[in-house]
Amino acid sequence: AKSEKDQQTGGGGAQAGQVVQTPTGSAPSCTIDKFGAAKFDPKSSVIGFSQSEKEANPFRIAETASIKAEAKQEGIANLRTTNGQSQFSKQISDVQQLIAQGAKALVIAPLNSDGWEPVLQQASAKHIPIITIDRKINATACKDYVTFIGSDFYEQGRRAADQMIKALGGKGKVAILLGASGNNVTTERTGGFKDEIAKKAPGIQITFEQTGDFAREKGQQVTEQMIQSHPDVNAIYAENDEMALGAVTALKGAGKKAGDIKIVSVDGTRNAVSQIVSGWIYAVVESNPRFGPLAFQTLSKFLNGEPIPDKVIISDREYDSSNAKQSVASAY
Amino acid sequence: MSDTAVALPRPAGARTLAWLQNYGVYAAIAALIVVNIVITPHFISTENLRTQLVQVAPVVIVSLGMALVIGTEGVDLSVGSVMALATALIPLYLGYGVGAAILVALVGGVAVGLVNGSLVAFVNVQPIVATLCLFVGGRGLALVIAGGRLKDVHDTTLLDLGSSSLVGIPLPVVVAAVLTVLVAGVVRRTTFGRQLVAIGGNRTASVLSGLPVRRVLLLVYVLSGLLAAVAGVLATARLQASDPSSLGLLMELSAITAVVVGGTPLTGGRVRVLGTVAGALLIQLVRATLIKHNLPDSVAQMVQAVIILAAVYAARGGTGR
Amino acid sequence: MTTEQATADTPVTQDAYAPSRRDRTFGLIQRHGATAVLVLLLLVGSLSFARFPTGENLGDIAITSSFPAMVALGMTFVIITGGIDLSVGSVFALGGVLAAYAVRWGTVAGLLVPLAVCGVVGLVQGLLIARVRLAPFIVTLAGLLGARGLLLSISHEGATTYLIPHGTVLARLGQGHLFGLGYPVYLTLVLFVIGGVVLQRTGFGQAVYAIGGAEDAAALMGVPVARTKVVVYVLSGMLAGLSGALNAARLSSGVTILGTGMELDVIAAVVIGGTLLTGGAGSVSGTIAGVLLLGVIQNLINQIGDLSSSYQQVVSGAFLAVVVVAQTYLSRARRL
Amino acid sequence: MTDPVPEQANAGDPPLLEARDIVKRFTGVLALDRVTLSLRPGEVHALVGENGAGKSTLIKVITGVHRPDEGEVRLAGRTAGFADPLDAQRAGVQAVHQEIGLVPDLSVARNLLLGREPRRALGLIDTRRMHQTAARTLESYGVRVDVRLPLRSLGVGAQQMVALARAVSVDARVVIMDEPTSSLEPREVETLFGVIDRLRGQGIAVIYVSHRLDELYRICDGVTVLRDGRVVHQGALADLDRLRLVSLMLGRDVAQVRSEGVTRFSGAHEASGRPVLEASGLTSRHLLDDVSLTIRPREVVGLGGLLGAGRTETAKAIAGVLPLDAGGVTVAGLPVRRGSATAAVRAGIALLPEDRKAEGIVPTLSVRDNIALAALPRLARAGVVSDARIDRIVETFMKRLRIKATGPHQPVAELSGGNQQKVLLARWLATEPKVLLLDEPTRGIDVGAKAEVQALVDELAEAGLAVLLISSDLEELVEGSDRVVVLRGGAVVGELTGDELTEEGVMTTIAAHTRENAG
Ligand SMILES: Nc1ncnc2c1ncn2[C@@H]1O[C@H](COP(=O)(O)OP(=O)(O)OP(=O)(O)O)[C@@H](O)[C@H]1O
Ligand SMILES: Nc1ncnc2c1ncn2[C@@H]1O[C@H](COP(=O)(O)OP(=O)(O)OP(=O)(O)O)[C@@H](O)[C@H]1O
Ligand SMILES: [Mg+2]
Ligand SMILES: [Mg+2]
Repeated sequence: AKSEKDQQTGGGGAQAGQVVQTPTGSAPSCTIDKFGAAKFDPKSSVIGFSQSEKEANPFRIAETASIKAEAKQEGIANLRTTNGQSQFSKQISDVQQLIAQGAKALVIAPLNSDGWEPVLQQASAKHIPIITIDRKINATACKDYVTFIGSDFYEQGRRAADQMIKALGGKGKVAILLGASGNNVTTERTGGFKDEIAKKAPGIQITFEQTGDFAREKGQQVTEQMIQSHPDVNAIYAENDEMALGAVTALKGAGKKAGDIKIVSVDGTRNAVSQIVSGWIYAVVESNPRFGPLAFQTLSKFLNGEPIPDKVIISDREYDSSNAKQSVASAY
Repeated sequence: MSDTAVALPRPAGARTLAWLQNYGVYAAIAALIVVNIVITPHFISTENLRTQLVQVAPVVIVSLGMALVIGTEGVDLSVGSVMALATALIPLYLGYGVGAAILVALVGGVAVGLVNGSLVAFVNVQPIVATLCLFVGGRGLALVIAGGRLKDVHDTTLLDLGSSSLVGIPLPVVVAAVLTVLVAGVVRRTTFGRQLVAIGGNRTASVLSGLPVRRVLLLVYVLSGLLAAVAGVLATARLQASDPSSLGLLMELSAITAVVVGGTPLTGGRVRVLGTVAGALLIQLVRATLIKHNLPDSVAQMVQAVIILAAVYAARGGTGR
Repeated sequence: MTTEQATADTPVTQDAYAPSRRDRTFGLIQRHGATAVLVLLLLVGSLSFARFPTGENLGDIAITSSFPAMVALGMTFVIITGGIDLSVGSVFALGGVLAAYAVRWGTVAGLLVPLAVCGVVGLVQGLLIARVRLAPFIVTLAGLLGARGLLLSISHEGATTYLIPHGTVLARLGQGHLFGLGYPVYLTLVLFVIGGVVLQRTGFGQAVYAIGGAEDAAALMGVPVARTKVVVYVLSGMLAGLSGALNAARLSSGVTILGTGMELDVIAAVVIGGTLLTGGAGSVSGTIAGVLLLGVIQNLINQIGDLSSSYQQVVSGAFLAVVVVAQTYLSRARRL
Repeated sequence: MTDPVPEQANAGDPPLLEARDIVKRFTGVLALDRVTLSLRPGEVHALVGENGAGKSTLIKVITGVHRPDEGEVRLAGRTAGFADPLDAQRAGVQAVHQEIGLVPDLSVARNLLLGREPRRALGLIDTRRMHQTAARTLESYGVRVDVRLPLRSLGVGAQQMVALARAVSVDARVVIMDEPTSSLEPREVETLFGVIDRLRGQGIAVIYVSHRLDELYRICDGVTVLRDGRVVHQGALADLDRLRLVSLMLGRDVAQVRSEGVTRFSGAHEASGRPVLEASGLTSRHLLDDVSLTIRPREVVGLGGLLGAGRTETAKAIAGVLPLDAGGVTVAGLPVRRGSATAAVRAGIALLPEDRKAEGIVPTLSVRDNIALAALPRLARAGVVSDARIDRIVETFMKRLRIKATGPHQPVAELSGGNQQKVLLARWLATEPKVLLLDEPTRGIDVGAKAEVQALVDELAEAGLAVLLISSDLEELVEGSDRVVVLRGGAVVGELTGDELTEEGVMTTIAAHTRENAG
């Protein structure tokens, strides 16, 4: 189930850049005139980047690094970055502050999809183009913001389900290690997974689902409890790699062997991919954080007057035993 | 009238009541265990016992330090950040051997304790804000040290600390037990222990009685930092990774809850070491029960709220405000 | 009064008991230490960053601070009674979700439902604290969990975010501006003025101080201790709920992930504002200075620009330490 | 609120307040055992008994602080059963409690008028009028302070006057005073008696608790003697002589009591040698002005002066807890590090503070731990305390001071005030000090215990200690001291020895300087 097209979009090197999925939503239609912004030279203007969470997990580290690196490469001298520290109110005020500091364009990695009203109002009053990355903002593209670049989390959940069905041969009991409660990513990765399982493999039961807060330690602790209360579980779906790795530690500690319990997770960090090689994890669905090239490419296209699609969905890869070994190096 | 101290008798009924008030937390644990035996499959097994004990060990260790701090009418919010700092320091110094790495991690904890203690004892900052500074900054520092990254730990000696056993008892549990005995001893048998509760009970009186109030306060925060660092080391060994971004998150709340549920009043002047351990166990059992029964997060949080209240209600009288 | 005539031949004491000017200045700074530090910080910020003292930026700080400020107002009352309310972060988020949920029945419902529910959360906590005599810390910790649980169950484990449609009066309440400042800023100011008057000029306010100062003595003096405590927690719950509702109105949606860790920020603001955690002393003007201090620190860190998130935390912790030490030195009471 | 009963009291009136068969138990202690008490309008009734006899407990039951286990309280012939103090106050029962019962951090004015502040439009408190009213009211009690200051900045005596003024200045039918004079000066005591006389004239009933017997005889009509929670005598005070009263309280026979005299000071000790304590030039802005004094071994030096004269401050300065601008202290010739209580204790200085509750006891600890507190370093080896040694010392002192408790492990907060005082004294004696600073050592202590404490002071001086005695009880001060230094406004204004050392002498010295400096 791979819909990958070899259209490298910058970055290059050993690290895998993002690949745009085709077709990319509706036809490109948003132009700078339609949006109502004025042209400016990004190299000499303030560009704001608002990161949502601490750069303390591989995804966020790679995401911020990629934005910064690309900005440098593009010669953008005045990139201002802020970090919401996982507090939504802070991220809102961060972005407002970026606007107050005269940002001409904003790249936002939103912590939450809803609740952007005040920022959008302020930005639209000044006609500041906004590109959101990795999470959508629930608003109107090309009016409130220009476009969204990112993965489809629901789709990631479905693809994880497909891997799970393959791993279990369509029958078995699955435990889910949920992400943080109330988080859009959690909701969508869970929804996609459950819908796909219900549709394609009625033989698979989801008998356990508890939050692991996207953290390794919590994933480990929950798995430890689960092993004892639900000894009949055959597989674990972890909504990010960190929890999957915690689960691996827990399984090792309980004396399980690699492959006894199939683990499928989402993210594609190097650690997780190498656990596929050692047999502990069955498959990983990638969620590529290297947004820099695509984001700035989109921005300059937009500023050049080219039409932009209302969303740019990147095509994420999948890692399993067939490709893990060769891919470890290119994982983030 | 004779020349002896006048001893007034105390009836047995009063003693039972007092016992229940003081030891309600044990009753709550017993009740929860019974409930679990009935409703939770596979509850009575050595593996399960091990899991619960191993998971609770770091919480117990942090709570011990917290109990001392609370005994002085203070509070230490920075314990979670100390754990992060400890875990961040370990991989940096593993090259010099496990001993060196652990030592540095512990020194990190002591350093944080010194800062907290100085602010409280010498600058007279209210403990909650004094320790809030390092609650905020400490984790940041840990992340700076670690370059923001989670690092896997492969040193087998260190990993053994997390996973091996001593006569069948997991090592983290042994460490927690030893520290419990030590701290109980400090509280009961040392000048320092007596002085710290007196300071919590009436600081002015302690000053007037010539107690070295500042020194004791400083030492209390240092101990809290040290114990949190020990917990950080053990947690690192068990996780087999150094994860400064999430290790010890919300630990301060767990520890304070354990201490208070265990019968140590937040108003200070009293320290219940065994009660604290029991408080930590109770919280662990509650969480385990909720996870094992696969309750959705919404229900789990509400149930947890109710159980905590029930436990404190049972132990009412032992706690102040 | 039954005592009319006095035995006032020679007074026992002399004018040595009138406070010296030094003592009075001292008292003034002591009460306004946080404000002094705030002024200092604003000066430093203005001199260091050209983009800091702009109307837009200061307006942003004001609106951003107004929500925690409302919560901190309730917290000030709670802390002065010698209590603490850890539930405010969850209740704040709950208020927002409820407002967004209830706005389908109109703006009035959108405000009343969160006020009522959050008030009830406060009421339950207050009763457990005042009547059952459980420790506030634990009760409100349970409240933190309980309110979050309630929020999650209303929002289907956080999967559903209710929206506040454009153009509703509620949305305008949160988003409207007057003279460059959002409506919530004005509301916050009004609430603080009322709060200050209540605290200083009503019997209830006196009761709040008396209970925090010496609960037993207050009871002996005939202060309705239990009732006052209950009211204080209801107040805190309602203010947190109101703040959450208005914030939701501003964001046009009942965001479910708000408010985690907010309780510590709010408590810090109150304490930095000079309110003693042990109760009995404090002021709402100090609290507003405390909230603004935290807001300004945050803003200044962003002004610095390119700090990584970890360094931001370090700087913010260091800033906090400096502020706290400065405030403590300024407001140090003479001991013994 | 109810109006005060206007007419004069006479014997035929029904009881205004009645307590019937009150039983009150605390965990393990029967504090009141079928206590009955009745008061007529205009009667001033003495309630006496040893420390821990149950006086305060009875008062707390009457005012609704405690609920009685059995029995009932009746007001003007109707069952009252107050739910809380507010309830009692609404019905006109006001009390001044033993431990003051005000809020230290609130301003003096707010304390005085809490719950009945003058209001403006909208029911808001009129701060200005509140301050004026407060200042005026307090002035009529001889207390002139800045009423905006927190109450804690006043001395205990002034606080006591505020509490009194508070209780008396509302419409009351019954006013209960639990040891109101324990920290008052003769002058304040006179003020108080004036107030009580007025209350009597207004038909208000007063319950008066005091350990100072001469006061009782001056103003009380009836008396109830409590012993171990039981009423052992009830009747007119005039029918009882002093010796009989004391013997009833203590449960000893009259002959034995007679042999013991009024105060227990023997005056046998003879000061000798070089001074142990030399304090010179103690100065602290606003509080102390160049105070110097010396005490030799086997000498008791008294500190005289009015409330706020700086006696407490002098003691605190010597003990290293009052920040000093100038001056210093030496013990046995060795200078003590300034501003360090720890250093002072180590040098052998012991301070028994006047405010037992706030500065003395550690309420969360047991009697045993409270006693051992200051001596811990001496009772420990390498920081580890020896339980055996502590037990031995605690037992010794509990016996020697006859501390009344269920045992060494009873929480000290449960003891009666007098016994708490003894615990504190024990705490200091356990440190084997060289210099003993006693600030109101017999405050709130019953006649029996008071005599014991006085004897003890004597004995300690005889054993070679240097003692500084601060007491508002002039008789005690004069009898107990070899020499009295008089303070006023934080400065030494006189010293009395030998024949000059009489109550009148001290009074004149104080008065002379007061008048001299009043203008
Ligand atoms: N809250 C309490 N809990 C337990 N015991 C108490 C409590 N209050 C008083 N007691 C006990 O009740 C008895 C009577 O105490 P009370 O305070 O009434 O004595 P008192 O006559 O006022 O003595 P004093 O003259 O020393 O003030 C004492 O034995 C005391 O220890
Ligand atoms: N009658 C009073 N009127 C006004 N102020 C007073 C009065 N009594 C005490 N104060 C205030 O209280 C402070 C401490 O006085 P305090 O009782 O207690 O001193 P002191 O001389 O040690 O008295 P004591 O001899 O009773 O111990 C004084 O500095 C003064 O400000
Ligand atoms: Mg008494
Ligand atoms: Mg005094």
